[in-house]
Amino acid sequence: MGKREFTIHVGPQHPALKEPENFVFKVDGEYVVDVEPRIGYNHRGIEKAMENRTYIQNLYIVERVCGICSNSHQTCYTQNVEELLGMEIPERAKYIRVLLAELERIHSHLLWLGVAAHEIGFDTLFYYIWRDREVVMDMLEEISGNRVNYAMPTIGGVRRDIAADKIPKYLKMLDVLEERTKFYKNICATEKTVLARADGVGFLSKEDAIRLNAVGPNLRASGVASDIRADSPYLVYDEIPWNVISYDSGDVFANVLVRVDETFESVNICRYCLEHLPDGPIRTIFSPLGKVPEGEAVSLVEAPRGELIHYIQSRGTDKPYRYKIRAPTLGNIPALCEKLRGGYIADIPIVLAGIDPCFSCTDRMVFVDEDRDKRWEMNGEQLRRYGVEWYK
Amino acid sequence: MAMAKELLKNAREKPCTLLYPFEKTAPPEGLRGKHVFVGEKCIGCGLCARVCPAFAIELLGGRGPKMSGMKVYLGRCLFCQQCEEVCPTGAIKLTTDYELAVLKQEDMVLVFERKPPEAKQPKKE
Amino acid sequence: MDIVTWARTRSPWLIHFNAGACNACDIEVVAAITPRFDLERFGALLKGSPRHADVMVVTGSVSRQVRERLKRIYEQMPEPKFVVAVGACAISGGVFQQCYNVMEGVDKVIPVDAYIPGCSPKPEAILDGVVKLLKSAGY
Amino acid sequence: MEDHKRLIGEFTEFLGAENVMESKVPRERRVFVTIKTDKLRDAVKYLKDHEGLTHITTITGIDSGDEIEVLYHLAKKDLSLGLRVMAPMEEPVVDSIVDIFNGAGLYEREVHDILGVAFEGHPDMKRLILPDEWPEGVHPLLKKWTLNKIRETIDGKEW
Amino acid sequence: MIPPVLSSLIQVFIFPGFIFILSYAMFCEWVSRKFVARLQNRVGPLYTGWEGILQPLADSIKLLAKEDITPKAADKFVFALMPVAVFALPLTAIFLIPIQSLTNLWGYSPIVSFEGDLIIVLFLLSVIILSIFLAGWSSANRFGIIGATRAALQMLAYEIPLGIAMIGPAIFARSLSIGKIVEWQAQSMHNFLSAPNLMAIPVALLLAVGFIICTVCLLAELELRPFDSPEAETEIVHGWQVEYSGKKLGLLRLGHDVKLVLASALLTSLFLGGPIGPWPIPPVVWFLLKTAVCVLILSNASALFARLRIDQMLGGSWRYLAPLSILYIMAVQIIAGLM
Ligand code: SF4
Ligand code: SF4
Ligand code: SF4
Ligand code: SF4
Ligand code: SF4
Ligand code: SF4
Ligand code: SF4
Ligand code: SF4
Repeated sequence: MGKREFTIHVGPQHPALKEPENFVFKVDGEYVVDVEPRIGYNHRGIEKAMENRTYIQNLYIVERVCGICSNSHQTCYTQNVEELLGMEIPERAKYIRVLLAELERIHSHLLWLGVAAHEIGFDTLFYYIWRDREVVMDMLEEISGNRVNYAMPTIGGVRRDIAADKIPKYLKMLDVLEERTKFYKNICATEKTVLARADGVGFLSKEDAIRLNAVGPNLRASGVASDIRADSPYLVYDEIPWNVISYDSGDVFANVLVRVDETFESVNICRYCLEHLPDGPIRTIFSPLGKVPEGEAVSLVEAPRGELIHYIQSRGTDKPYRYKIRAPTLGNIPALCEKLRGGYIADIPIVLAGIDPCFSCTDRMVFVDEDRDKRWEMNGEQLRRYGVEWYK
Repeated sequence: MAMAKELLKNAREKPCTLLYPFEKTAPPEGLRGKHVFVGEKCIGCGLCARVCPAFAIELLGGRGPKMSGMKVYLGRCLFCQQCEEVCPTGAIKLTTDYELAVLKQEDMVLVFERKPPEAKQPKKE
Repeated sequence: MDIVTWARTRSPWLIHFNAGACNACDIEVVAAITPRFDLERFGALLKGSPRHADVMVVTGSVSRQVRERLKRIYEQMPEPKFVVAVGACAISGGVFQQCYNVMEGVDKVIPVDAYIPGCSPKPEAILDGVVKLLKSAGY
Repeated sequence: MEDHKRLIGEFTEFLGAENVMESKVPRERRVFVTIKTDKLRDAVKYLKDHEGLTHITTITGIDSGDEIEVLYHLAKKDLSLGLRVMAPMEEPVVDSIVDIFNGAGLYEREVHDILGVAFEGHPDMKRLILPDEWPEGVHPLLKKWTLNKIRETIDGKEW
Repeated sequence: MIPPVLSSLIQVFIFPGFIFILSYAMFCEWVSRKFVARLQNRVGPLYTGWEGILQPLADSIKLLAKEDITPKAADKFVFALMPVAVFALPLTAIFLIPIQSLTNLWGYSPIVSFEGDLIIVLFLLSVIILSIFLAGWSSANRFGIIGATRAALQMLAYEIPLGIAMIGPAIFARSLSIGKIVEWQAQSMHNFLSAPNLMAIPVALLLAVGFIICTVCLLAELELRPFDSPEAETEIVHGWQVEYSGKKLGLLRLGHDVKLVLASALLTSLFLGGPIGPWPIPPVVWFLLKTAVCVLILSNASALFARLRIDQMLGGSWRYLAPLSILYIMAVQIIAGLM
């Protein structure tokens, strides 16, 4: 087949999607033979920048590693700094952080579901889901003052309180979300054209998922019930009743189910937080120009897309000595490549989207003719670009 | 079938589209938008410029009593509200004005004047 | 007003380019086409191919890796064409100013016709920017 | 905590006390150990096969002055273990563990990009995150490459 | 009385020819966009004319006034010619469909008509796909080529069921002329109303089946969801159209709109009685009403489904659509024989 294989670069440019990546596919007819990722289009040098900024400034740069998991990154960062400071944050702040984290998960999962629908060409479903996602966006905007970069966690607690008189309204909004999510679960499970595109597509076995160190919903869709919130509880996840979701079939359909069911869990966690919000202050004071004692710490958070790790090393100044971030999507790339091998070209977008909408930049491709060793541009080769997690 | 039913339902209902910019809804309270500055309150400590993560605040004339005003570069600002949070006197604040689009870079710079407290004058933007 | 200007300002087809954004601006741009905000009211459609587009919506701080692509895509768009920079990153580099891998602003690479500050701007703010751009073009 | 101490004890015994330079348990579910660089592969294999640390979260590289620390974050359900080795600044070389942890390939490439650490035995040490036209030898996370110096080198201008 | 030459010119260029069809095509695009938007709980085009009704016009003018880029690698001649073909062919086909006679308010006749014009329409439909294939292929862009190939593959799958489904009414009418088929429908409707007869039930049922098969095939012909993989945006960025810009893209879009009208007109003429109806309204009004309904049906389907993968489309077509259409044609033969 050697001669008939040609290489496609799939780069990103998706309105609905975001992170840029470039994958080189070797394809044979309509099948994918091999995949090789090239990331870094989005590499901005965040880790270096963090070494040059104060702890308070870093709060906002870390939030912008990613606009979708922004709250997870901030939570992870503040936990690290608080551990080095030996600071215990108020209970109420912990509940508010959990609430934000779960609202973010709902927004992210719905976003993902919409993008997945768009990828299989189901724009109507995409529009419905994004319309209903506005409910959670409104809630986040009202709580934090911005729709995506909430800037809520700060070193020592959270920056804004939840007004008691708004709680009944929020609870009602959660009911709406729950009901709509039920509807979408039903659609995904019954619509023939959706099933045809998701069922059995992008399979990843449990063994491979573990071997390739997959994380997050992607791992749970392959039958491994692993979730940082349960395995290594932070904030108050050990006080709140909730379940880890996992499905065994390892395909895109399982990914859908895991995310939908997690949305239900998140709605319940949010309800619990709103109903059991302890009284008290929301933050302890950290001076905006403060220094952090020497030491190192690792902080783990379950972001919507899976395990997020931050590592900090401080040398006692007002700036971190080294800050390391690894966002979940990077961890999923080896597993993703495995999922793509042997599939159809037409399934590339949905499988890519399946691990995370972080990049569904799949619609732009550059073709490379390996026989003649020449690269020609597609129309587009506009391809773009981006890179990802790398945000940093 | 569920999908077909939903389509029917939506065909009967009014679209949920907001007719922005022809009909505007009030932004939620607490939205983080454009800055205001109260020149009489500012003590020129420069904290706001120091903590700003996006280097969006520039003190004119240096810190302390020399400070004659400030520039805020909206094109850099993250609307994080950290400046408001650190300001010891509440001289700088964010409003809920979010319609900031412009056609030229220069239009994104807010220039504020600082009035020493004795000469009380209305704030300027 | 002549008919061509009329047609042009009523039919701004967009192409969205992520030049190293944090995703937040991107999802807000996408949100602007969803039912709540529905950019199609203005005749705007989101297109995948630069050949079809009139307005390029750029988000993100323009990392070195995408600089050339950004230029190439811009060149592929047929005249007349417009560029809208969405978010602090695309305007000035925003929080990523002074990072070693960013260009600090789209206008360092290609000409920009409208700026939408914010981090990230609300979908309404994006609509506001698009409308201001159309007005300046003779809407 | 007890379990973490037991793990460190057995691990030290396996590797030999002279090869384990430091170990600490800063809090529940966190362990850091520093070992001799040439024992890396033995240590990783042992931890994976005997302690069930089957997940590699990431690899962090740190420029700590005269040496480069390479910190492997291995994990299992309730433990995140930082396994640290040191590589000399002049010629940083560490053994690759891609054959033990298949998922480590990208992380090793990343550390190579940003700090210039060579991973011996990595099948495909290509550039991962830096731009194609990035100059060879500029490893941005080395402390000697300050932001200004990087800018000067790649753009010929300063801030 | 208008002199015959003038009257033919009017027929070809103004009504019910060129200008009428074009405006109607744009109207249909607007209807379809508004309707889909409504189903999606949005408002769709709104500020261009009343409720955005001039939107397709604005799009077209804008595209015509835009810079037109021909990629270096493209085959320039074919690349430039194909948009014209994609636009002109469906227009030609519409001339074969009876809409309204100029001289008689209650009369209807196609601009051109002859025995066997149904076959010509079928043939034109295939040639349109062929032009699409060449359009994509000549752009020398991989996406374009993949899209072109998919379009051709799809045609292989739906062409036979489409042909068979369209022949059904022809067998009943015992004529391959669209005009005659319309007359037959008028006649049988009239007969049925004056003397109800059980035979009409199987005939009506069969026509309904034919209508469904035909609709499905036309969705594929029009590259509407769920059969839009030749221009799948998420996979191959508008497929075969990817390199087109400016005027050529404008022509392609107009061609698509005209195709939409052609498809609805075919459905109307073959299964819904064409430009005639139970109440005395001029035929053109009937025609417009019925085609608008068909446009709604087609756009509803495209809002309701997700895109099928090309292999799923092919498999499904051979496994279900083709056998179904063969069963259908056998039943038509039997019933028509009994009559
Ligand atoms: S189909 Fe392509 S161009 Fe369209 S929204 Fe998706 S990624 Fe963007
Ligand atoms: S995985 Fe990374 S890029 Fe994706 S949403 Fe999370 S932080 Fe953002
Ligand atoms: S981090 Fe993940 S999502 Fe982001 S670009 Fe890389 S692979 Fe894609
Ligand atoms: S985290 Fe990523 S983006 Fe940041 S310095 Fe490291 S490799 Fe570069
Ligand atoms: S708060 Fe004011 S006085 Fe204190 S260090 Fe800052 S600028 Fe100086
Ligand atoms: S809101 Fe944030 S980014 Fe903007 S000026 Fe204030 S501190 Fe700076
Ligand atoms: S605005 Fe506030 S923080 Fe800034 S200089 Fe004035 S008093 Fe200080
Ligand atoms: S402007 Fe802000 S929200 Fe937008 S991409 Fe940049 S960091 Fe993200």
